[in-house]
Amino acid sequence: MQWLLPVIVFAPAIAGVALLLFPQRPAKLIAAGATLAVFLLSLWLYFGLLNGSATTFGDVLHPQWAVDEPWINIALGTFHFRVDYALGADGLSMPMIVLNALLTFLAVVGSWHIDRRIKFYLALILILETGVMGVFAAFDLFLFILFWEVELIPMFLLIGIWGGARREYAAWKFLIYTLVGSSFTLAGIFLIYVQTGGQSATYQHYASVASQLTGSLPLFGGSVSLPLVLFLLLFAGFAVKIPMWPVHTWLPDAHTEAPTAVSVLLAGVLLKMGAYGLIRICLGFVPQGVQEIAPLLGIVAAINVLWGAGASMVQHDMKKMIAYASVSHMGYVLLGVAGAAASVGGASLLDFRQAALTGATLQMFTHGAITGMLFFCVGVLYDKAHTREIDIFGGIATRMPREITLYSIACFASLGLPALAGFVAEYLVFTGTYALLPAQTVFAVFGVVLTAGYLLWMLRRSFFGPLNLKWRGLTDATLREAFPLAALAVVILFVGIYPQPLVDLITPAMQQTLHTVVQALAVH
Amino acid sequence: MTPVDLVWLVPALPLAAMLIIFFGTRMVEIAVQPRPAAVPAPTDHGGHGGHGPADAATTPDTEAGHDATDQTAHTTHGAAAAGGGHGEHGGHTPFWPMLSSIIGVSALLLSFALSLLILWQFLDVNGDVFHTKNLIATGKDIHLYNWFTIGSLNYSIDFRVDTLTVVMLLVVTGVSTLVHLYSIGYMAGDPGYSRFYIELALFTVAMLILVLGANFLVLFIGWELVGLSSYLLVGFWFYHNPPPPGSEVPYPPPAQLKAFVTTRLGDFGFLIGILILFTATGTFNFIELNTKTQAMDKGLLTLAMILVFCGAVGKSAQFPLHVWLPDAMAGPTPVSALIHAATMVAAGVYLVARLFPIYEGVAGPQALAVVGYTGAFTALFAATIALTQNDIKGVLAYSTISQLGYMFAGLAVADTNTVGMYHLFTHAFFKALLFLGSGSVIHAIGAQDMRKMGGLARFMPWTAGTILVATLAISGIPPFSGFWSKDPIITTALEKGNYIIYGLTLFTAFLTAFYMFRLFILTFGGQGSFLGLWGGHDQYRGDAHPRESPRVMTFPLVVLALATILIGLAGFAGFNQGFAWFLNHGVNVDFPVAPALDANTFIGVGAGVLGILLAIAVYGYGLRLNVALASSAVTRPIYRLLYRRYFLDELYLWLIRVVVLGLSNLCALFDAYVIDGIVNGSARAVRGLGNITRRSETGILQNYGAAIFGGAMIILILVFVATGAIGR
Amino acid sequence: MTSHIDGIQIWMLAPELSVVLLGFLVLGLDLITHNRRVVAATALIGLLIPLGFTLSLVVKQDALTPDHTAFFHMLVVDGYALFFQFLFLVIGFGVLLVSYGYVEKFLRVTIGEYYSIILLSLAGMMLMASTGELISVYISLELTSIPLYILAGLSRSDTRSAEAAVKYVLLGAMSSAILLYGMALLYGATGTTDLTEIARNTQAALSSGNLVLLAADVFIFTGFGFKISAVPFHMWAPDIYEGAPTPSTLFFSVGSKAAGFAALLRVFIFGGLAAISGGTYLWVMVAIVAAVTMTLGNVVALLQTNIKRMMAYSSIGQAGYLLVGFAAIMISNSPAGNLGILAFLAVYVVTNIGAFTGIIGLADATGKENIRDFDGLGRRAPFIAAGMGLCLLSLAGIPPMAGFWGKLFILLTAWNQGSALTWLVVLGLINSAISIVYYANVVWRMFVAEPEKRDRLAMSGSVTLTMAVAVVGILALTIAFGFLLTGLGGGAGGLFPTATTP
Amino acid sequence: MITLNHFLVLGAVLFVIGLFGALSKRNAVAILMSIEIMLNAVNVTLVAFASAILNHGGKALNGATVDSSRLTGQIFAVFIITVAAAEASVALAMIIAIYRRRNTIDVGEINLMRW
Repeated sequence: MQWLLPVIVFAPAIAGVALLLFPQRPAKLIAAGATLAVFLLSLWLYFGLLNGSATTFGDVLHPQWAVDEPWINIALGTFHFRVDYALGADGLSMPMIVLNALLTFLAVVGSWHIDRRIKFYLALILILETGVMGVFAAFDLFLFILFWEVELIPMFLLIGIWGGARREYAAWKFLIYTLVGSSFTLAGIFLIYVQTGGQSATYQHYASVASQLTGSLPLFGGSVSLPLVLFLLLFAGFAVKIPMWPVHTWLPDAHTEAPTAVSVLLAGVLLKMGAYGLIRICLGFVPQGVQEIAPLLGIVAAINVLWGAGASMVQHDMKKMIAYASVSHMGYVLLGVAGAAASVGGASLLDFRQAALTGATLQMFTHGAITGMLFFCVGVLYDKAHTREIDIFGGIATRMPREITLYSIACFASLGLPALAGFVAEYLVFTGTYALLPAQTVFAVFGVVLTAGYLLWMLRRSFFGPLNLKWRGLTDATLREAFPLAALAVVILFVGIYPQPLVDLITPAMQQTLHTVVQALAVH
Repeated sequence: MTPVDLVWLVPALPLAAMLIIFFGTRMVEIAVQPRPAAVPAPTDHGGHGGHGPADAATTPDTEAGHDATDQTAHTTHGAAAAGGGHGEHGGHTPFWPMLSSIIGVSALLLSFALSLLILWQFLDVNGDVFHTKNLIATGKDIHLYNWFTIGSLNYSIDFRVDTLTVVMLLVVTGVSTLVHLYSIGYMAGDPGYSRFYIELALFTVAMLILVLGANFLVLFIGWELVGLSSYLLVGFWFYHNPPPPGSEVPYPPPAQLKAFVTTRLGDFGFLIGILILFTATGTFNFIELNTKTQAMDKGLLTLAMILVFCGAVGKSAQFPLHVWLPDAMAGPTPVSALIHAATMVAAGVYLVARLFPIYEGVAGPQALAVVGYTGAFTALFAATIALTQNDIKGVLAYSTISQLGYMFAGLAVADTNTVGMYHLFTHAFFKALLFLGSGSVIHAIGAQDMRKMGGLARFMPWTAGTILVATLAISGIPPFSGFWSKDPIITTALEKGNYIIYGLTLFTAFLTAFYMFRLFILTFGGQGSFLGLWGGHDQYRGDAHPRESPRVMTFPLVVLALATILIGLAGFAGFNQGFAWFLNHGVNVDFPVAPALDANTFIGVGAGVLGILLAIAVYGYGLRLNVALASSAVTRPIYRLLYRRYFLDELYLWLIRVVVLGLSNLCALFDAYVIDGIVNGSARAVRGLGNITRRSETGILQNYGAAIFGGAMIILILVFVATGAIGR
Repeated sequence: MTSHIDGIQIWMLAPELSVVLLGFLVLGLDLITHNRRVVAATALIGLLIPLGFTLSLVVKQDALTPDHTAFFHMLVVDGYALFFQFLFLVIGFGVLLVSYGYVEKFLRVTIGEYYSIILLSLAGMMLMASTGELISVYISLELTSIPLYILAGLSRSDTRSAEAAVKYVLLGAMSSAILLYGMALLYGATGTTDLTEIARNTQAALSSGNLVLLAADVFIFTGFGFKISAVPFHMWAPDIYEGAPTPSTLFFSVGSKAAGFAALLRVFIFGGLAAISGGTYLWVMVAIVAAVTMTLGNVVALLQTNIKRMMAYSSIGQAGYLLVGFAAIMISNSPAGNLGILAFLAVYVVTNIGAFTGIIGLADATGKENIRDFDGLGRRAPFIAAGMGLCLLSLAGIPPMAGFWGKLFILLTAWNQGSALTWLVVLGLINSAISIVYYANVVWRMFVAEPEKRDRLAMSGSVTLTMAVAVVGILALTIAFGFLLTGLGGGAGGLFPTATTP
Repeated sequence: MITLNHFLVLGAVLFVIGLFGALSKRNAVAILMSIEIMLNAVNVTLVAFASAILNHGGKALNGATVDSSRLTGQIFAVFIITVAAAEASVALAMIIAIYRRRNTIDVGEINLMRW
């Protein structure tokens, strides 16, 4: 099984490059085939493990299907530069890998109607998939940052070429925002690399030394706590991606201007890269840093939730509304992490930390599926009506029942209705964090009310009420258009009703992370 | 394998029915529909007929075409859609939809039967029949499956069947069955017929999950799901045109939104309460909570219980979150009967009853005090509004709110949850009866404004008779069931020395009787001999041709009426005590849960009688009191205040507009101007810097040379200074 | 040290010698035949000879003179020198190959003349990397520069070319004057021009002597700073880059910059100038220069409309990153910093050749060189555009291209110097974020912007071939970056006699 | 008695004079001549150093002793003179070229390319 993970990571890019060499006609089929194959492979990993002898994806110290070859390894005097080609999967990354494979496949299916420069489009999407896969599969910090930036240019071009009216502004904003953020992250990686002896950059190494990482740095005569600086530097890039208030303003523009499938990938998996980095690297390798700032992080998370919800409330463009909705929902991830790291209670509240962190990870998955579905819904609507203005519609539920049915399911999942995936994650986060950061949690919980408010208000304005005669000719979603929606709906329902398989595989990884967190607490 | 082990079948059967209809008959129905030639232009009937009805909320569909057929189907019954609140009438239901309803009804019948079996098993204390001894005391836990377990925290899907659950099971399945049956007639020919049964089944499932839940997790799931089905059913006729301005009839799309969000507001408190309890005890399970909460900090626990009650306030439409329930009447009348009168709105009461041991035993007295005063106040508050409404369903809605208030008051004042639960039990039947009856009326004349009715008794005797029974019951007149459940609440309040609640409830009893008979007379009677119920001249003020509803609709009415009467008569046989015994796990309670033959009871009944007499005087014999009140300069504002429902809707609307949307706009603008301003500004700054520096590149060779040597000199001096070579 | 000249020493000089001879050969051949292909083929194939010599030297390092020096320390053939010889030969290949089509179209010289000039300059560059003595440093510097002056002015039509040449030659002369003054002071202070002896003599401290030494350091740094276009000695670069014929510009941007760094490191490290007592603050000077250089280069590049001028500023920015590594060296003779510079240069050379190939390709086909002219190149010449985009992104340091590794490594070495250079590294990272804007802007023009006409551009074989080589080179460097570093480890180590024998 | 410093000062002064000329003259040829002066200043300095080291028995400024029999400085000067000649010829060629095109050798007017 060693070969499986590299194949999953690199196959898409190879297929993408190959695509450019093939003639136009079979491009879509090739792309769909490749992505489907990758998705099936990832499922094989997933369920092969479920049924196999192993009972868990293990944790950062015991990744599955790990590959680890020294790539760059040079020592000069006291200076040692070592980069490992280290891939692996554990309970944290595997769900993301599956999600990424699924969403990319659906994205390809969902862009079937695109004909303009289709080869280039699909190639970019495939390269994008490789980049994201790499981020989740990398087990070496330098490798991580390498993959982290691979995704930039494809996304930049995808928004730029196939985007909407303000695509130029959106694409550049996305590019610069992300780059400035990630340059700080790179600085953080330098710092942690040098501070931990500069012998190796593999996750295992950092995870093992995480709790000893203390002390302080000289700064302008004074001195600042090393873990805090590390956290702030590393987190800068992730905060932009998550996106955390106040560095979230790139997201509404990018999501709104990007073509449907790309918005799906942006919201579905690219935001998760930030959350993944936060959990894996910040929390996993510099727990003290997170602890020192956890309450503040919780407050920001609450702001994220309420701010995003508030902004969605007054949007006139469906896509922009959903974009702000994801700002709001990613706040729950932040909240979960903040709770898990909060220094109150010490080890006594371990179970609640566990719940909070597992919830955050689950939220990453569910939000990916739900928001992806929402964007697909808007996309189908947009392809037919060529507008996303909420108030322009009215009563069109009578014209496109299938589309609106699925749309409503997505909305209800997003507002955390039980038996749908969103509820599981949010409930888990809340039950976990309340014990650790009560005040912040209370505010965040209020977001649930607001979410119901703006989503249902949108439904009411666009779909219900008497039919706006302008849309009399509107036709319902075809089966092909509805396929991605239905597929995601199935996932959402399954996770919402029977989350155990997912959670059981996430939990061990979280346990290991929390182990270091609690150790750090002890050091404190 | 005894019935109680199969309790999961009770929700499973409706679920199965729902899925069968969803993927089965509904699909076929769509498939067999003829394709229309063209999409006809929507037409408007009687001011506000709907057009283009389609089954957005639950129907997957192959072609948009069938909506068009729905449209044509609709236009034939368009006139009946007048009033915007209810659907087509007299249209015949095609085969496949009819099959859907048959599936639904039969599934419900089975669940009801099963519930009865379970009741039997509980009553069979010595285990003669089922070999389960003393189930009544122990109850039964059924573990379905685990969501997941995290450390010691257990998120599991568990059911618990105990006496409280059994009562609720009976109420829910019983009323639901009848409503399913009734709807066959009421919804006949509605294009969304099958969808109606899907959503009705969904509701039943959710409600059953709610009452079966053994822990907060499951209960909350059911809690939210009933909210969903309520949302869907209130908005069942989402495609109707808005009613004309000034009409009291609510409009589905905003109503469904209002219903969901308002209850969500309550759930916010509910969830926080759950979180507090969970954090302190580490469990969701009700039984464990009973013991574990004892270790909790009293103040915190009390706060938690009050927060939990917030959920009940939302769901059971207590003040100040009651505003959604009257609007919820925008749904089809059977829905109003089942969800917004008999079962779902009682969920809040059930919640408090379920947690009664904690409320009453562990938490501080403040918790129950809050419950009681909220309930009592709401009872009066809603009753006053009900006095002035003209929409028949509106009056019933406010009476529901008021009665729910009674239940909470009952829970608060008594030492046991029996009193409140008993009122819930009886209320479920006669309130369902009232709504179904009003539905039958609306179905007959296609209007729901009481000013357009009158003297209908002669056209629809069955409806009139059954509604009379219910009206007497709700007015607390013996021997009808309402008397046996309502009077104990009032008297217990007095015995407990809780004079405020006593006064409120007593006065409310008077008002209730008054407005209920006002409703009855305005609808079925009028002035003249026998209140114009029969004989005399025609009192009908409307323009339709009223006729008695079909059997399938009157039959449930009769059943419910019989239930009301029989429960009432059973009261003389100490049914109250029996109910109490059952609800308290087979232990006899030592305090009265039935009205005794004493002064208090007479006062209670007297209030009711007084109300009835007044109503007869005013509406039967033309005592122009109401007109006087409505016109006199002094009382006119009060009348207006009541008629406009204390302007609460306006207030909330203003709050949302100004506060919520205001803040939201603030966020959006801050993003657009401040944050993006900084972002774009810094980008511009960099370019500006470049623009300045590039000017140094003059193109003149000698400037370049100067730069080289000047630079060298500056560096040299800097180095010298740094090394202290010069200036030392 | 051998006192007489023998075969081994000739062999050690063979690469440079053969390049010079090749230059003359090509020149002569051009007189005999007028077949451009023959001349070009001769030059390109001929370059294999010096390459062979270099490789032979690499393989048989132990057969050389014990201290790897010849001609009385004038020639030092250590790993460092060999690396640069190899690098310059690669540059030679690239420039000769890519300029094949361009020369006859736009220049007023024949291919033979053009090639011979380049080859002579190339010989000078190779010498700059492998001289151990100030006089020969100066000679090889001039041997490099004078042909470059000529290369700048060869355009047939363009007035700007002549202007560029004048500016270049005059400024070059000024800079060499100040360099010489520095060398003179150094000679006076240490009494010798032999770098090894200088390194030894600088240890003996005398306060008055130190002042002179410091001045010498600064002047010499200025002289080389001109070659590597470090701010404030950079001002010639944009004008000359813009005015000169594009292949020449390519040659300046890779060749003369690399040569400048080769000599700079050779003098400062081999000659121990970095380690002079009381010179402890020299690194501050370098750090400040580095900061200003990369910031100015990247910021001003944002506003350029002419692609060659943009590349000029970009090359200034790149010099800034290289100087960050140099600052690390000045703090403590860190072999890592040196290695970082070498690796960065290797990557920079290949990527820049690729980028300029795209520019030359467009100029070949359309004669245009504004950034706007690249609109829709992605559809008019997909392969060239893709390759050029890849190279630009590599220059910007976007993974997975090799440029990312180069930048990452050189910055990491600086960071490793402790907190002294942290600010510089962070500034560098922010700068690379800024730089992406103008690199990506070209990519945007090529792939997003719509061309005014959709015709396919016919690219000459030489351009396509060069681009293919460059792309393969980048990808290879990406994957084999580890090998590059380990391979260079010796080369960089060879610069540190003190480090090897403490 | 004329010491080393006198020569050094002379060299420095010469250099600055040349520099001043190079930066102030508008005529390209004049600039070229000024540069030659700078180079000669370097030569003076070199030769001065060389003779000084010779006289002090091979003691350099910072006290290090070297083989006094060498004539490195003078040789350096000779090389500089030679190379300077070559450089000058190329420069003059360039100046002629620009004159052909622009009919001016005023460097103030040779500024087609800027910014």
